[in-house]
Amino acid sequence: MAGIYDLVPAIAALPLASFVIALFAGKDLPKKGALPGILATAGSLALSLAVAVTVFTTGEGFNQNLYTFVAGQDTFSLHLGVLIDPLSALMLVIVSLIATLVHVFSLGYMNDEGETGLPRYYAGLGLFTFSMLSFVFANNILMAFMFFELVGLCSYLLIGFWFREAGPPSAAKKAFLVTRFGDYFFLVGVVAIFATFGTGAFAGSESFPHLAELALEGEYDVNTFFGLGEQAWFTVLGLLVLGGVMGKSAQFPFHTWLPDAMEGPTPVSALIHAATMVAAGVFLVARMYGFYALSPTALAIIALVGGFTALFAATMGVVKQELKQVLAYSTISQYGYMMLALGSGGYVAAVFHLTTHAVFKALLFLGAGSVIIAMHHNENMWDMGGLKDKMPVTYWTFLSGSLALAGIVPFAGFWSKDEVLYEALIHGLGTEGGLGIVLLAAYAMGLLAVFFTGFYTFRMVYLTFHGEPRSDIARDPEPVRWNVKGPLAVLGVLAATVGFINMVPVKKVTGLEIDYLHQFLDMAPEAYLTNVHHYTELLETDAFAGIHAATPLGEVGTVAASAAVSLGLALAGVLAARQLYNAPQPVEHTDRLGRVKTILMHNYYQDEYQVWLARDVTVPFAGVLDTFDQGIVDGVVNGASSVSRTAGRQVRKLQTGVVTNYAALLTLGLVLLLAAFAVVGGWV
Amino acid sequence: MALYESIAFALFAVVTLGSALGVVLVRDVWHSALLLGVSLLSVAVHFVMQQAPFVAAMQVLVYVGGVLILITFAIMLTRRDSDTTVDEVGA
Amino acid sequence: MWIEALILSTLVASGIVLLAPNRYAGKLAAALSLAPLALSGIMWLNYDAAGNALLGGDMAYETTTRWVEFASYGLNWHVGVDGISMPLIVLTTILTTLAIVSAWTPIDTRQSQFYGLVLFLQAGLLGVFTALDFFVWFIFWEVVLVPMYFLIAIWGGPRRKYAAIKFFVYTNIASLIMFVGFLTLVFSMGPSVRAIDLTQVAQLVRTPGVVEGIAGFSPNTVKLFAFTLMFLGFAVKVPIVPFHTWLPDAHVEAPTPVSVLLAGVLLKMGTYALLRFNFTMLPGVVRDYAALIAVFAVVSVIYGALLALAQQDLKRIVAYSSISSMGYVILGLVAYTTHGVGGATFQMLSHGFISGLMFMVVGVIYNETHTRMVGDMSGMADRMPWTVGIFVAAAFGYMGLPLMSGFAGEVLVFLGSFDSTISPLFTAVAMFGIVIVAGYLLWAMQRTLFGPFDLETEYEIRPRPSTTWHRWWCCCSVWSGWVSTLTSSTV
Amino acid sequence: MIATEWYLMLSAGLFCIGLLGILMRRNALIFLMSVELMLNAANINLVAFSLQHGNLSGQVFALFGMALAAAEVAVGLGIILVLYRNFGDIDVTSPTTMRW
Amino acid sequence: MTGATLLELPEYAAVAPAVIMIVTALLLLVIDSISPEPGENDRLALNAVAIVGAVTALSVSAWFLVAGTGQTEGPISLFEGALVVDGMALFFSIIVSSVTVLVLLAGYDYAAGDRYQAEYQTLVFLAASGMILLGMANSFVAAFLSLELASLPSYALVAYLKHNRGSVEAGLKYFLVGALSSAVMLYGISLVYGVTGTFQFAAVAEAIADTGLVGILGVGIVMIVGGVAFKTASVPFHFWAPEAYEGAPAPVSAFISSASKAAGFVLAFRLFVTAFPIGVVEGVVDWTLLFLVLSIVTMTLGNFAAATQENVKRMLAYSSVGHAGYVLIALASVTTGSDGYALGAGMAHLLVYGFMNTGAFLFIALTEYWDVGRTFEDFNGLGWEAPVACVAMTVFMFSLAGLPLGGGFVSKYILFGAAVRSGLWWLAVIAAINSALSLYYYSRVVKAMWIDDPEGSFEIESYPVGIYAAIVIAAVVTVLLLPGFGLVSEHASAAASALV
Repeated sequence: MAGIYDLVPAIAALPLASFVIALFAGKDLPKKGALPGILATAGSLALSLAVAVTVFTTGEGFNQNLYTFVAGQDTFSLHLGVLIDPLSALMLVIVSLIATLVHVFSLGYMNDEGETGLPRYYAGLGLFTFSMLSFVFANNILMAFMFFELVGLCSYLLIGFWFREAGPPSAAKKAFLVTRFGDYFFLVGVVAIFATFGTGAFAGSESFPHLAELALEGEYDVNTFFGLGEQAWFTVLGLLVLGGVMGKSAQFPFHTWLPDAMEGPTPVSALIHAATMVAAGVFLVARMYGFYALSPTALAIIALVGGFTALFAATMGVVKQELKQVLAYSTISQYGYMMLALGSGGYVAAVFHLTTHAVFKALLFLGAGSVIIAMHHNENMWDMGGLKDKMPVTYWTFLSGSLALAGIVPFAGFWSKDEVLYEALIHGLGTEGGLGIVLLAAYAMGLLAVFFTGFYTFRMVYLTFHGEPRSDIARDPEPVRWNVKGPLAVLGVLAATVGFINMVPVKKVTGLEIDYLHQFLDMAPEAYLTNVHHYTELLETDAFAGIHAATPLGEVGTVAASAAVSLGLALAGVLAARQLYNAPQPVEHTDRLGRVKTILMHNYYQDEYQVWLARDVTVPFAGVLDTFDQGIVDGVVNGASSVSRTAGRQVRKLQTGVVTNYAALLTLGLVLLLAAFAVVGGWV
Repeated sequence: MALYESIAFALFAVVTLGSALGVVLVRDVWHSALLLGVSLLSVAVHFVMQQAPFVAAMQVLVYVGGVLILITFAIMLTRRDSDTTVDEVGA
Repeated sequence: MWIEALILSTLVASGIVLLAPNRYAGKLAAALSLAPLALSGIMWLNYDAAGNALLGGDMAYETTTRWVEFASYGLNWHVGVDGISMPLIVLTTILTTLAIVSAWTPIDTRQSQFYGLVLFLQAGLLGVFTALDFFVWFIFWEVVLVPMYFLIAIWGGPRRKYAAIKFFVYTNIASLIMFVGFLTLVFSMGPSVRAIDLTQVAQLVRTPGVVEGIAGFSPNTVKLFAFTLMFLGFAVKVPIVPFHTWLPDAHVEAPTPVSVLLAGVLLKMGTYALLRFNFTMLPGVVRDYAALIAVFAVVSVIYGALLALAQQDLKRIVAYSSISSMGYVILGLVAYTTHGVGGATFQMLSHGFISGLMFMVVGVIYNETHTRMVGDMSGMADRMPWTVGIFVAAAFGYMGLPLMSGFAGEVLVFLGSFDSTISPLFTAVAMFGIVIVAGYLLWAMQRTLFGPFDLETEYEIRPRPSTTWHRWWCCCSVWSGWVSTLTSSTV
Repeated sequence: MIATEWYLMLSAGLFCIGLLGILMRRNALIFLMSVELMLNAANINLVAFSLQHGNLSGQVFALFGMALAAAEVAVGLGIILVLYRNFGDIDVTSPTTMRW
Repeated sequence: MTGATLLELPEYAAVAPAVIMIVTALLLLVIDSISPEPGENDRLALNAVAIVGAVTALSVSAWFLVAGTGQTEGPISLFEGALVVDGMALFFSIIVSSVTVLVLLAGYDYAAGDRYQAEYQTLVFLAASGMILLGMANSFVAAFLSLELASLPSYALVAYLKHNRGSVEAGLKYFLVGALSSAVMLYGISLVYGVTGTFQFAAVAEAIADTGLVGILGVGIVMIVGGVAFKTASVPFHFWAPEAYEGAPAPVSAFISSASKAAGFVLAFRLFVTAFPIGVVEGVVDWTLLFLVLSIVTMTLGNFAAATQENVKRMLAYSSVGHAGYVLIALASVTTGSDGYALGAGMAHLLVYGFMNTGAFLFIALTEYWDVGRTFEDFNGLGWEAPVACVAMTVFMFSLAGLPLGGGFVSKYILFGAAVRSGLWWLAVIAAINSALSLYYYSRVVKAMWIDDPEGSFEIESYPVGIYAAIVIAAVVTVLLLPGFGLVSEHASAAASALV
């Protein structure tokens, strides 16, 4: 059924059209560009669903180059193309769904608030959606990189939307720069991949993951550089690409941009965190998972970075005062889980968590947006309280999202997070050597983060919605309209239910084949080599990753134990929060942390050292270079000129104006010439 | 014959060079001019000795009769009244 | 005769405008510059040549006439276009027209001379990109200096005279050194060369055994020597660090429309010539010393970018970033792979458009605020949204954002140079330029364009309806051409 | 017959004495006279070599040389006279309005 | 008139250019003696005769050159080989007479108030005839005589403004250095005669092939080089040049810096190629090395000294020294069995130089006429007052500097090419650096005229027709020599090839 696949480019083209319309005609449209955006994203959603259904029902995919923009002679060519397999189909649905809801929500958040510059806003959203969708269906890594970068651009434009204030432009700059720094490694990786394999294709027998696999098996020759062996070189490549992933997905130490990015409008935060920019990194690893599965080192680093980020970000979320800040750190933390899953061989788990997270994080951000509308853009949770009764729709949906985030059964987050931890555990136990230890360490950190997640999530819920109102605005919040509540409702329901698509523990316990997501992802056409069992095969080959599963308590026992531990920790966190903050007039308990609080409030001084690197190292260094340039390099040029002039002034002195001197010099010259040539000519 | 010739050459060579040196070295420009005449005339003698009587004649005519007179004239015209003997200071 | 018509129409236009009254000069020049624009457009459309003509590629619109007979040598009027020069010709005609239009507002004295000189400059540039006889080429190469000197020195900023003379003498000395280098190469071939026609010379030089020793040098030494001198000469024009210091001064002092042409087209002369001469004629030397040249390229990229980071003057920032961008071109050339050279060619184009646009936007801002210092203004986006929008677009183009032309050039250069004779480490280091460029452009934008509005100078900002055309220019430049990538990459 | 070498030496001596005068003296007239000595030195050579080579062209050239020397003196004296009129004396080192 | 009919002319008709010059000089004296106190009509008549005479000489030279006189049938040898008329002689005759035409045109206004205009013109013609004869000289006798014929009127011309201290000083210095140089040269000639027994260039070449008196010959050759160096204003015989060019009336400066220099070079070319072929005298005096040294020193000294001048005319004077250094490259680049490339390049450059340098000095004449002052600052803003003349001056300056606004570009670089061709690439590099430096000081004039703001206002009352005409003609020819360089180069290289 090629028909629907021919329309795939339209999924991205529709938001692009809305971008153009909003940019050039948005001013004259009734909702300043919102309507084309909603229509376009809705259209994209419909098409994406149709594509996903087609993939699901037929099990076929689509992998084709559509446009060659550089035709190489005697070398590789560069293409734009489409790859549709279950992974990208799923992601398309998620992205277009969230984008649609964000557009609708923006009506309430932006239009109703009377913001200026709305055409710019909707144009940005349109471009953002377009970039992300194109990124998702990219069939080669160069195209992926291109849209990956464009996503960064859009985030810049949208985070800096309120450019008349000081904060947003700075945050936008930071977001772009930090991710750009990561993208630098990504681009080196892309270039190196092309140089190594001569192709950047993701899927198929000519794709670079497969060629790498063949190369390791000794069936294919590739160029490696710097005298590295193939395995080592592939690890380097993987890590280079990982640089981009860590930048975009805000993994430690590139996470610093993300909390600042809260300066942007809240719907944009929702879009960035749930479905687009941040998700792009993780998606990229999943996209080329066949490549990572070849390198145990890369996997170990991914897992370690993921686990550490999950814990690290969660601890910082504990002390934040602004609603969106908490959510920001939770995002970092949750993407850490996904990385953990990917690193520990849990491909499906990662995608699953990506899916559920998209839903509940979008929900939470939109809910936060709703609260912010109500609070007249005051985001400090200590000024809130008691909103539960004033805005019930927001409260209940927000609660749904919070439960999902905290990982409380049966909300979406529970299922996915549980699977992530489970995968890390069994593979950590089953894998020999350093990788196994790393996975276990990462698992331990992830597990610990569960507690913190539960704690900060419900600290946020209690502070915001429970207790007594702590400010005048909180006592009389601004009402929100359908365009806010609608998206919240949709997402609230989804947050509670979307986890059912892949209830692995239930499957293990009951034996029912209800791991639909797993099956779906495994439906990728064999030729693409992107299906789950191929990945599993690669992971379990000792020559490649060599990851094995071990279930010391039996399959059911292990899954149950794992679920119980993580659920227990989550509940412990929730209860701790309830204990501390579920009071009519909660007080700050952070002081009890002592100096730890200072460190946490300063985010472990991560910003400080990065700013120091930029401002106190790079800029002064550039200043020194500038001095060098002006002084030495330019000095030589100017010096040559002044030397010439000085020489000229000296030469002039020869012409004394006294004719006797002329005669003397003339004679002297003649005598010198005579003497010299007498010697040369041998006259004597 | 050759001996007389040699003696004559030596003699006139001394005269030529000596008077030439005088031209260059004496302070008074008048004396210089006169010594120049001597030098040029002795050169004319050399010309005769080299079997170039016509050239020698021309030498006398052109130099002594023309050039020297011109120079004398110029000395008269450019000589300042105040210092009739010394017209320059130092060499 | 197309090329002759092209150059002649420009020259005639220059003459007419020089004699026109000041009041009409601007409009007249713009109108007259449409003729070469149209001609080059037609040439582009009917263009059926591809590849580097010196390497046996096709050539279009070629004419050859004997010009000078001298001793046993002949100099020919030989012009033609190939895959390398055609895009640059179009770039020149487009940028000239736009520069003329953008000069309407800022240039308010001696207009007829200004526009006349700009058109004269254009004639010289077109000649540089079409001439195929060395001497004819060299004439155009040098003639470009003359109008540029006047344009900077008469209509420039406060230190215009210093900048103009520096540009003038520095680039002139470079040209002469290059000239000696090329002639050494030509004369080392003895009697086999009877015309210093680039196509012939290129063929002969590449034929083994044709280059003989000269002045006691072995053939290989002669080649290396000629290469070095030519490289030095062109390095100044490009400019490659450390021969770049004329550029910031010239760019900063030149009036905006001239900066546009300077950055947009003049810098391309250097890389064009490097490609035509050094890299086409002496690939052996390039191979042997690729690493060294690559060091120059990489240093240009990083050093130029870091210097841009240290600047406070918007125009200086753009000027230094040009050095950085041209470093990529050198990198692509020295890699000497299909993608490398194609990318370098495309980077020339895209840098031409984007830096031109950047200069125009900075010029508009300067025109409105009478300052270019980063510290003197903030929040300009509040008062001049479209200009700022274009600034942002151009800046991102400069940063090499995908779907903008800067990306195509850079990424092709990277792809081409990573897997080539030079170490991939060079490429990897040079690529770090994309981070620094983002750093200083974003920093400058944040300080000047965004945040609360504030202006240190007392000038009022008037509403500017006339920047509308900038929009189209922006689209044209930023998106300039995945299509043309196709052609240029077949080089 | 006197060997040509002797005449060569004589002329060289005369030439050097003329040169010496030019270098030592500042009086324009002495300068002029010294030049005459140098020209005469050349003439001695020409006549001597003419005899040696047995052709007359040397003598002829010597005659031309004389004529030219005379003309040169004439022009020179004219210049010296205007010099005197403008600068008040005929010291060749006094006119230094133009230098460097 | 074709070459065939030309052959019907008697052979001695080939010296017609020089004869026309002399006849015109005499004619002018006659007219002057008829009317010693010239009125306006006489002035017109004088100038008309002078210009017609010079133009006739120019046309005849050009006609001969184009018709192939002394080229197709081999050089025409006259007066027992004392003079020879060939392509090179005619080529330089063209240079000299072109400069003469320009100088006379300018003199129409420049010497307008002068009672002794006829004398001035006569001197110019006599000097010009000497220069033309210098190009034809084929023996030392003729060479020395024409040299003096060219020099003596020049001394008088330089000191022509007898009430102007600068002019007199210049005349004195020119004369004194000139007299010394001619004595040196004559002595050198006498030594060469002593070795060879002949004055005939070709015979000299034959005679020195088997001589043992290398020492005397060597001293003679070096001393003759001294004479040539004086005429061409090359180091170390250049000392007269800055003062003479600065102090002389500007048209005279133009005349001696262009025509006289060219005449010096034509003598050098012919002398060293025919009388002292490098293949023969290499062991005695490697005069290519000699000229190489002189070339480097001359161009460097000239250009560096010019770079720091405040006075425009003096700057031009030094730059003229520098250009002598460039042309010396031609001699330095002559190699055994060379093909006329180097000499042809030198000749072509001298022709172009004749126009651009004359034009530049005539522009100075114009400013002297206007009395605007002599320094760079005095020229500030002149471009907007006298645009035509200043455009012309810009052309001259850039063409002299080697920018392609005029023929100077091509000729200069072909000349540099000659150095490279004979393996002297480093000489070319030195020349290149000098050339770039020259761009600096030439552009100062341009900068002053167009870019700097004037301090006061100019009081320009009239625009003299003659000087303007001369400047414009010079400028147009300079520009046209860029595309039309082929016309020049063909003859130059042919003439040079015929010589070697």
